[in-house]
Amino acid sequence: MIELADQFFVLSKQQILLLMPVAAQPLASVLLSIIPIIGVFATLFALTTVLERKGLGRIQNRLGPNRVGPFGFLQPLADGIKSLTKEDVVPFRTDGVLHFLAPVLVMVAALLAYSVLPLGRNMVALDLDAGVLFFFAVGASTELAVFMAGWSSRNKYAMLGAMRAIAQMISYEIPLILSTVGVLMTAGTLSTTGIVEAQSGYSGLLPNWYVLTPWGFAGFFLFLIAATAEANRSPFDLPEGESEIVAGYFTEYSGFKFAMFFFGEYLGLFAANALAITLFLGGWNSPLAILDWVPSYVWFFAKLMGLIGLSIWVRGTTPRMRSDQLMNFAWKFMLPMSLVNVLAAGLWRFTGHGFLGWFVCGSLVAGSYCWLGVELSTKNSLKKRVYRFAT
Amino acid sequence: MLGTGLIKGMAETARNFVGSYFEADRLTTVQYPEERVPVKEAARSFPFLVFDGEDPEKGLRCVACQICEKECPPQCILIVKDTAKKPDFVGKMQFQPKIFDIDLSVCMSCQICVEVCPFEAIKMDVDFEMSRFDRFEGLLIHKRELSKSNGHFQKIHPTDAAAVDANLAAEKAKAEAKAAAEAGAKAKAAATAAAATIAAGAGAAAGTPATKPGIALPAAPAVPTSKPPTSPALPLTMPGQPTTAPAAISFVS
Amino acid sequence: MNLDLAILSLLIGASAVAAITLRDLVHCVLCLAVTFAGLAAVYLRLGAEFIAFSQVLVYIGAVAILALFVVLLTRTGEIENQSRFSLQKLAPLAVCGLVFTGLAGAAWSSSLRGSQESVAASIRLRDVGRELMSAYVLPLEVLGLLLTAALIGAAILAQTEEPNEVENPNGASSHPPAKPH
Amino acid sequence: MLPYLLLSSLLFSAGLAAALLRRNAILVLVGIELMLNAANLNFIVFWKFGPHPESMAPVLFVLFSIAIAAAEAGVGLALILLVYRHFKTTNVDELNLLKG
Repeated sequence: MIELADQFFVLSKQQILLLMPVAAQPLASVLLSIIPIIGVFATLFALTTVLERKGLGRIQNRLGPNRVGPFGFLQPLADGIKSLTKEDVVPFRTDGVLHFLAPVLVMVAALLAYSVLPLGRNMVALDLDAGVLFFFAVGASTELAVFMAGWSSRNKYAMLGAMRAIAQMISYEIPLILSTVGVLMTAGTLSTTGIVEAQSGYSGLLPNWYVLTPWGFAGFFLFLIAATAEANRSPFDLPEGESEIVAGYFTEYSGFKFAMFFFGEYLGLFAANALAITLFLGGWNSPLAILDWVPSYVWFFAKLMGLIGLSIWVRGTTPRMRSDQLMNFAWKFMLPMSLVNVLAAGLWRFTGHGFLGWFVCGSLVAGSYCWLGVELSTKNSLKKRVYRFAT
Repeated sequence: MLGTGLIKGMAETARNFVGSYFEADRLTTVQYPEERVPVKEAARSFPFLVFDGEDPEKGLRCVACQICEKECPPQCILIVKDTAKKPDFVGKMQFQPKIFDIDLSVCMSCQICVEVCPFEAIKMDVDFEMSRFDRFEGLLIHKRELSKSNGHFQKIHPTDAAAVDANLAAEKAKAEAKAAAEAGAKAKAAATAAAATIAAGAGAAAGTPATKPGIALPAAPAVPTSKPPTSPALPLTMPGQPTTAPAAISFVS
Repeated sequence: MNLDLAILSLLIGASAVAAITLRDLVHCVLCLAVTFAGLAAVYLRLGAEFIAFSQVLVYIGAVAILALFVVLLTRTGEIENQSRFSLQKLAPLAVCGLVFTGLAGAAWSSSLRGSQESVAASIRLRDVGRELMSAYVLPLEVLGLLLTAALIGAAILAQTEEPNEVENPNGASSHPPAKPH
Repeated sequence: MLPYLLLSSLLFSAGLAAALLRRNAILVLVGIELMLNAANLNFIVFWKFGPHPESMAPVLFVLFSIAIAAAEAGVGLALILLVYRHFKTTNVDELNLLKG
């Protein structure tokens, strides 16, 4: 029974496939993997937009949207209808093809990333041997889409936004990838399912998740910070800083194309969070041995909702960074920390998983964190501004 | 340092988040169409024309002098004089506007028309829910729609309205005193045989203003000067009464 | 010959030709990115997943973006003013044609021409890692050194020169006026 | 394997044409990248169709080649940037001075 509940979607896919003629089976198998992913994550996107607005509202002592449908939960539907029926304004001088392709490419890249994310036990669309690499390769092509959007708009704000976004994405891609290296080293595989399986089981009461190791803990937060920067979310949302450059690279997009950018951005965020779950939070594994009967996908989506909630919370808290702070943070803090983290993960392999390992790796990570933090915050703190011309 | 500031900030936002569910007075927003913040007395949106009494045509204070039309910086007012005259609140024959249009898409709510109007005929409204489906014709407001009663003015701007009413009453009293004095002088000068015809004419002149209950005009010009101060008693009581939210504005469904 | 390979070849060939003939440099680089993506698809088709993903990550994610940045920074995105055709170009074109015929002829006469795809040839990442850490560890280290040197070198090269080192003071308009010394 | 080889020779000659014909330094670099890619494709094709598919050497060679190409592109583009700053042009025909 528990087994059936856990494998319900896998088994039902197999049953549906058996009903199909043999010739149609490969195509049907692909479609049966793709359509649920798109459907589920589109729904999650809709839910997240309204939850985010309500959450941000509560953080700012407001109510948030509460008009459309019960408690405002049909708001995304209304927004969707609005963006579908809006006029699609394309400025006169735009580079037509690129202007059209950019939002498509953003969405395609974001959706492709889901093909290697295990959503539950045996629930992965494409179990690649190099799954994590595939994820990052697909993520890298988003930069090109952003450039296309910014450049083809023939708009200075769009161009500036695109340049900021690309500079930020390239800078944060390095700590993003380096922070996963520890996990890849320890799990010994690049396959996402392999990494999740390496984290199954329990040592004592606690699960064998990588976040519960000193290097994994640091790596998890490094990954989350870098993923937030990759997804252009607050506090790293200066590519679309509306007080400076209108809306960044999608200034010249309206109607459904704008909605596609929006959708792609959220899909990227979900994908990054899902990868964080896969790499550090044990994927579909349950946190306690006695809760093993809960279906695996429930755990996955519970963790995903938790991380989405965290990102909403962070967005509601942090102010936007300045451009030089952003770059300094990436190159002077994130990069050294992730390198130290790789070293700590290597040491963890040899010091054993007991007290010694905790002491050595923990003090290495915490020490470098404190040292870097003190160093950066004292040496590069803002001095009293000296004006050359104004008195 | 070392991320403690971030943690402090996140604790603060978490407190706000949780608190907004339990402490109602944390919420700063008002659920607009159902609840409304009472309109402040100093609020102003767009101009309207004041009329006395019941009939917006007869009681309109505007005399089509076109000062506001000339003074309006964005030139959103269009006035066309009517050839026919009508008596104003003191009974003097005055012009009236045949057409009085204000283009709300042009109006910038500067209140200059109100400042320059010598007849207290144009005032600022507080109504802000003026969205229309038609961008051009819909926002061109005509005389009929612009005319609002003095009672409305008293309701939205009680202090101003009281001052205006007192002014007008004083003016009217002065005019009446003058008229009475003139009538008395005429009566003295003229033969007693003509007195009956004068009284009849005065009665006819007072016939129109007598229908205006807002100012409660004295019935006849023969009334002594001691009486007018009692007549604007009704407007003078206004300022004390509705300084708090006017009941009709905050209608909670 | 398979249909998917035909489509892929057409895409790669067309985008490669577009990349070298288009007048707008940004279009050229974007077409180059399409070529890289098509080649990654070919690698996938040949069972070299790891290479395909590396190709996308490095070429599209880094090289193409870098080239775009340089195109924008050098303001050469404007149309090159050169004549469409001249006799001077004939010799290089002939050389290219000769190279193509030579290579194609070599491929045609290759003894491996008729050989089938081997099913055994597939990359297992574990093997790649093991090879890199055993037989190829020295090249790997040298490569690491090279990449570090390239990073530092590129950073130094692209660094803005100090205002007093620039011969043409107009070039340093973004800096505050140099102090008299 | 013939179509793959033809494709790679097409890519190589296209890259060569770009390097020889185009005046812009960036496009010359683009041509060089195309040629490198053609070589990489050949490696993979000969690995897949050749007599020793169990060997990892071609794959690793391509991996190293990609990494070197990245370094080359980085340094090359930085050089182009420097040349542009100095001469205000990236046209390779106009860069005919040996003095700095």
